[in-house]
Amino acid sequence: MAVVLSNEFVSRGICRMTVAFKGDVLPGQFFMLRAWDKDPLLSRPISVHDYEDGKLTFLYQVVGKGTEMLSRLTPQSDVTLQGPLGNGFPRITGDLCVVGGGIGIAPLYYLVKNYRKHNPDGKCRVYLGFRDVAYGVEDFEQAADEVNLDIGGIITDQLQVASGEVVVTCGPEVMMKSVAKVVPAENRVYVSLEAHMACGIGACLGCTCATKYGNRKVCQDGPVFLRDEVFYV
Amino acid sequence: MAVVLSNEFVSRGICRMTVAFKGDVLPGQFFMLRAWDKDPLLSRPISVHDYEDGKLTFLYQVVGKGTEMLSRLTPQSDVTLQGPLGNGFPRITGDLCVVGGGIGIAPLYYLVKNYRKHNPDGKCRVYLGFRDVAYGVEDFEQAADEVNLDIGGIITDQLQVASGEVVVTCGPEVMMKSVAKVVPAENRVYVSLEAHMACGIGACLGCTCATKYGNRKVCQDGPVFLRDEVFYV
Amino acid sequence: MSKQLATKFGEILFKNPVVPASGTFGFGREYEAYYDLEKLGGLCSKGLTLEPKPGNSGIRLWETPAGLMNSIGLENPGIDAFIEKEWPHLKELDTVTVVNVGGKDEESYLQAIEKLNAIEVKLIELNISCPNVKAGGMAYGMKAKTAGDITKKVVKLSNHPVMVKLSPNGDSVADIAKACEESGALGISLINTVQGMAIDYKKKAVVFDNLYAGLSGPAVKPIALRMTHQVCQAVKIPVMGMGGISTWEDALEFIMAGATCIQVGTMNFVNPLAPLDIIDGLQAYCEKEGLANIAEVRGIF
Amino acid sequence: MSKQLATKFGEILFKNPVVPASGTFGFGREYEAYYDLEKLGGLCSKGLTLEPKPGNSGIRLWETPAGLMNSIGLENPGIDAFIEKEWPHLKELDTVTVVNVGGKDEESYLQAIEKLNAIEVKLIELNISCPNVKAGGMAYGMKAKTAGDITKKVVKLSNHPVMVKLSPNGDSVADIAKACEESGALGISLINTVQGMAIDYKKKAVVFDNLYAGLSGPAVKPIALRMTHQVCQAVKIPVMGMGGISTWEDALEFIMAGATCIQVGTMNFVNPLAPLDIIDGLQAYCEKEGLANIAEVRGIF
Ligand SMILES: Cc1cc2nc3c(=O)[nH]c(=O)nc-3n(C[C@H](O)[C@H](O)[C@H](O)COP(=O)(O)OP(=O)(O)OC[C@H]3O[C@@H](n4cnc5c(N)ncnc54)[C@H](O)[C@@H]3O)c2cc1C
Ligand SMILES: Cc1cc2nc3c(=O)[nH]c(=O)nc-3n(C[C@H](O)[C@H](O)[C@H](O)COP(=O)(O)OP(=O)(O)OC[C@H]3O[C@@H](n4cnc5c(N)ncnc54)[C@H](O)[C@@H]3O)c2cc1C
Ligand SMILES: Cc1cc2nc3c(=O)[nH]c(=O)nc-3n(C[C@H](O)[C@H](O)[C@H](O)COP(=O)(O)O)c2cc1C
Ligand SMILES: Cc1cc2nc3c(=O)[nH]c(=O)nc-3n(C[C@H](O)[C@H](O)[C@H](O)COP(=O)(O)O)c2cc1C
Ligand code: FES
Ligand code: FES
Repeated sequence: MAVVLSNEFVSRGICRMTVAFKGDVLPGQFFMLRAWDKDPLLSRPISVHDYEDGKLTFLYQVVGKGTEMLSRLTPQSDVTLQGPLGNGFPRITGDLCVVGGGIGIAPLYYLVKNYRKHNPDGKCRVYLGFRDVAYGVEDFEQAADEVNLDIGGIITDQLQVASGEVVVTCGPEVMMKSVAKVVPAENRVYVSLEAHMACGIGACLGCTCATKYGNRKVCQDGPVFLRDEVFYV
Repeated sequence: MAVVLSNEFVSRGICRMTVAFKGDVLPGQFFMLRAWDKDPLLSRPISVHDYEDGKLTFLYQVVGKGTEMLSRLTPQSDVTLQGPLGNGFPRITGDLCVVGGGIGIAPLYYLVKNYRKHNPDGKCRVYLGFRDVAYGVEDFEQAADEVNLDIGGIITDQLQVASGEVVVTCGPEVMMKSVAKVVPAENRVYVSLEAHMACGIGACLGCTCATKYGNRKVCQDGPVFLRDEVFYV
Repeated sequence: MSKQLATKFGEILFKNPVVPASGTFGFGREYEAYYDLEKLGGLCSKGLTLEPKPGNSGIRLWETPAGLMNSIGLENPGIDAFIEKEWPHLKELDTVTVVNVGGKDEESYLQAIEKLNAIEVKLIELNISCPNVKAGGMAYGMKAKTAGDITKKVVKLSNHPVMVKLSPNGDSVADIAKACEESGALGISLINTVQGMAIDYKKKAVVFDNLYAGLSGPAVKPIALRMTHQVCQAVKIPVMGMGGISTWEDALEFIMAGATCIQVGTMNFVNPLAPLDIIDGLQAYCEKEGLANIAEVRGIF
Repeated sequence: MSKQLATKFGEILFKNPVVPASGTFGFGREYEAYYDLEKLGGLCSKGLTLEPKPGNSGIRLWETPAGLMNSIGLENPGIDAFIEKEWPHLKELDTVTVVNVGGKDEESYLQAIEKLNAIEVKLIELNISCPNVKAGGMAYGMKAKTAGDITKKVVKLSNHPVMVKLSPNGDSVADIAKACEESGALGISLINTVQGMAIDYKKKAVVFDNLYAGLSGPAVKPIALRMTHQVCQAVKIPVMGMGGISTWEDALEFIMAGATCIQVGTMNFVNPLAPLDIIDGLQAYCEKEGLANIAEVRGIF
């Protein structure tokens, strides 16, 4: 049980919720959230958008019943959190190039912030693509060296990856596949996957994805995978 | 859809909710209430406790999921009402003796108030029995000529019915049966029944009770019946 | 009449494919206070038997997660009283009144059917699937053989088209549906309620006097959708699908699975306007998708 | 060990009657982060097959009202890998590890069973009821005859007691249970998931690559409770009941219906501590009611 500190719409259909939480939280990890009895039955996986000073932030899109119920939580109300879950992004040491599409930007902000903290001299470039309205861009502008924005177009059209940059992408599957395609083979590319989840901890095998090395669980072995592991080539 | 005007606990586990409603509402009628999507599935039958100036009041006991959810409604929130349903109490002209037990007092207050309005010269006596804590008693004291209270005992022990009085009772089945037993055969006795209900309007046959005249639907033909109709003798 | 929703079930024309289900709609009168019944594609009567039936004793309704259990036990006024008191009103309605018929043995089914020959019923729904009466119809509905036998006799005797309502509690529904088709049924409807049990642990007692009861509502939808699909794959006659339909999206899924019409049961209790909301939703869907008729998305799997 | 909850299932002693269900608990490790597995009466392994299986493609989970559909398709590392990697850990636990075994044909069942003879399993759960694999166990579980046949062969070959897990999708569960009892099963467990279907109307597509999938969770509880009762009435061997159990009250109802142990499946996903909450609730109930052992309320109907 955690207490909601704030929960507000930051754009149409996009909510940012901050809750009180103490623990070790890595970029790319996620929590299973619920704030209802048994309707809907399952908890909802939501990535860590930010974590600092005991304040855990989620950025989520209202798409169905669960996220709709989350969006109606008021400050001081309770939300049940299970997590942090998953492995998150690996610690990145070289230069970083981040490509986010739509609500896929959610886990990338904490990644960028954390990268900046551990790599004061590293270069961090960000590409953000949105269908119609942009959100969260200022946060990235503060944390990254360069932010490229695209609205209504195809973000990979402008994507230019420098040699040696590590690329991290999260967004619609088509976008991630296209990023995986355009980025030269020599660059390391990490993708953050989604799958329907029941347990979130590796017990149900509901979130399996096929990889080079056989089945992997998105929740426990991911949600972050190397591009070529998951055949995104 | 109706708007909640107020909703407060008046005693332990007992809530009084007032909602805005316009219509003709008779004492003894009830509404089907819901303030949730599909969990629980069915609406909850709750009697009219009071109705005046577009303000409809319910007095209800929190016993399970539905009433618990009702009790958490805050002013200005919406509640879905279907009703008024059922026939309610007949217009009473002679003297009135009302016997309520526990939350069974809910429909009796509006009855007494209404009786007073239409029978300025009639005599109205009230017996109220509670297991441990009394509630709502003052309201009855204002509306009736005499209020007899019992806490922790058996209300029918003190019940004395005058010749010609019409008796109306609502409460636990054992209490109503015992009222039906001790009141002389010459007095008319009305009982207000409960039954699990799905539709509330006579379509599902889930609330049937056996009567002298065959099956009757508590929702549509009742909830008020004559003592001898329902074999409460 | 909506061009997009008009639906032929065999030779019978329904304004739209939405039909309140038997036992959840009385004889329609109660819902007339809420809307004009002529907006409906059709409606099913409460299950009728030859003789009046008082139904089951004890608690008859019990809520379950996303479901409702009932043990009404076919309480009904009997065919004669129906013909005398309800039919004159129903027959005037410009909608398809489906008459649901139950029975305790062959004799009682056939006598009931014979009596119905006297009135102009457009469609009979032969209930061989009520789980709530001991000597009741479900016995017939559990096996293909018995379902086929009773169907054949009823079809032969009846002046009206007969749709057989199947139980989800017996042998493979597809086999039973095929047997009914071969026996001359004009259509199939399914599912009736799923047999379940409820216990009141506080009272250390079984909830229903009749021990088991019938489960309906959203909880059973995935099961009902699967069975509807199985039956639609197995037979050529039209199917009315039901079981847990609560929104137009649910209704559409049953149609995509192959149902010609759909019935709405338990949801009438949750929202008395549910059938209308479903009709409106399907209409809007057809318009949005540019369908000339809802049939374009029927049975697409 | 709690005196009130200690439960004998045949000759096997369970600390308490609460056992996480196969396929919802991995091999236990994931839940070790949440609590000490030795608090459990037992636990069931993910369904194992002779060979490793990758499971089904496509979407594997779909939520329904108060329910969950899954089409995992018995993804598992195979018996050998289980014995090598999971068993060393599991066998050290002071709780009853039940090994769930599936198969695609008689041969594969028997070879798997034979391999398990090499380890000290306390109880095998023979899964003849998985609805999610085409050439899978459910074929055996649909009819009393085939269920009895495979049970007989497995019991004969196995060094360990065998409990047979029944499907709710076939012929009368009571008949199937009786056939398994006659064939030497030590116990029965039920229900496996109920076959259902899901359609994504927006995509005009069936959700699961495998067309149908298995429904579990609170939605199926009334059905599971009824079947558990039917089986408990039909056989003398002990029964593990399951299907939609989410609270200790639910568990108690299954016990009152006759179940010796109960399994908790889907609820592990909703609340990882569900089995412990159920154990605590049952313990408190025994104390409040002054029961010397929970058996006093078992099978009271
Ligand atoms: C590891 C992970 C991290 C995620 N992080 C975020 C995030 O930070 N912000 C955000 O907005 N969304 C995130 N998502 C997606 C989010 O989980 C879904 O949008 C959400 O579950 C939808 O629930 P709903 O009840 O509103 O929608 P419904 O469509 O009603 O949900 C029905 C069912 O489908 C599942 N489901 C629906 N969409 C998805 C999806 N895209 N991925 C997985 N399951 C889905 C639900 O969990 C539920 O079980 C993440 C998903 C995963 C797997
Ligand atoms: C005509 C009528 C008028 C009523 N008026 C009042 C009133 O004014 N104040 C009040 O406190 N209560 C009243 N009740 C009882 C009230 O309906 C129940 O207490 C309420 O439905 C319980 O719902 P729950 O979800 O809190 O409890 P749960 O026990 O979780 O409900 C489970 C199911 O059982 C049904 N149920 C449980 N108890 C009863 C009951 N006593 N009668 C009928 N159905 C029940 C519920 O409706 C629901 O379907 C009335 C009942 C009827 C039939
Ligand atoms: C209270 C109630 C009474 C019912 N009575 C009948 C009946 O008389 N005859 C019949 O064929 N089906 C009867 N049914 C079954 C419904 O017609 C329908 O098949 C079932 O409820 C599944 O649909 P649903 O989930 O939409 O309710 C009844 C169902 C309920 C809930
Ligand atoms: C994701 C998932 C995987 C399952 N895998 C198996 C399995 O491998 N073997 C098996 O016998 N049952 C399996 N089951 C069925 C459960 O063990 C149980 O019988 C069923 O889910 C009903 O119980 P519940 O409603 O408590 O979940 C699985 C169920 C789920 C939800
Ligand atoms: S969500 Fe259960 S294994 Fe990943
Ligand atoms: S509640 Fe449906 S008939 Fe009375």
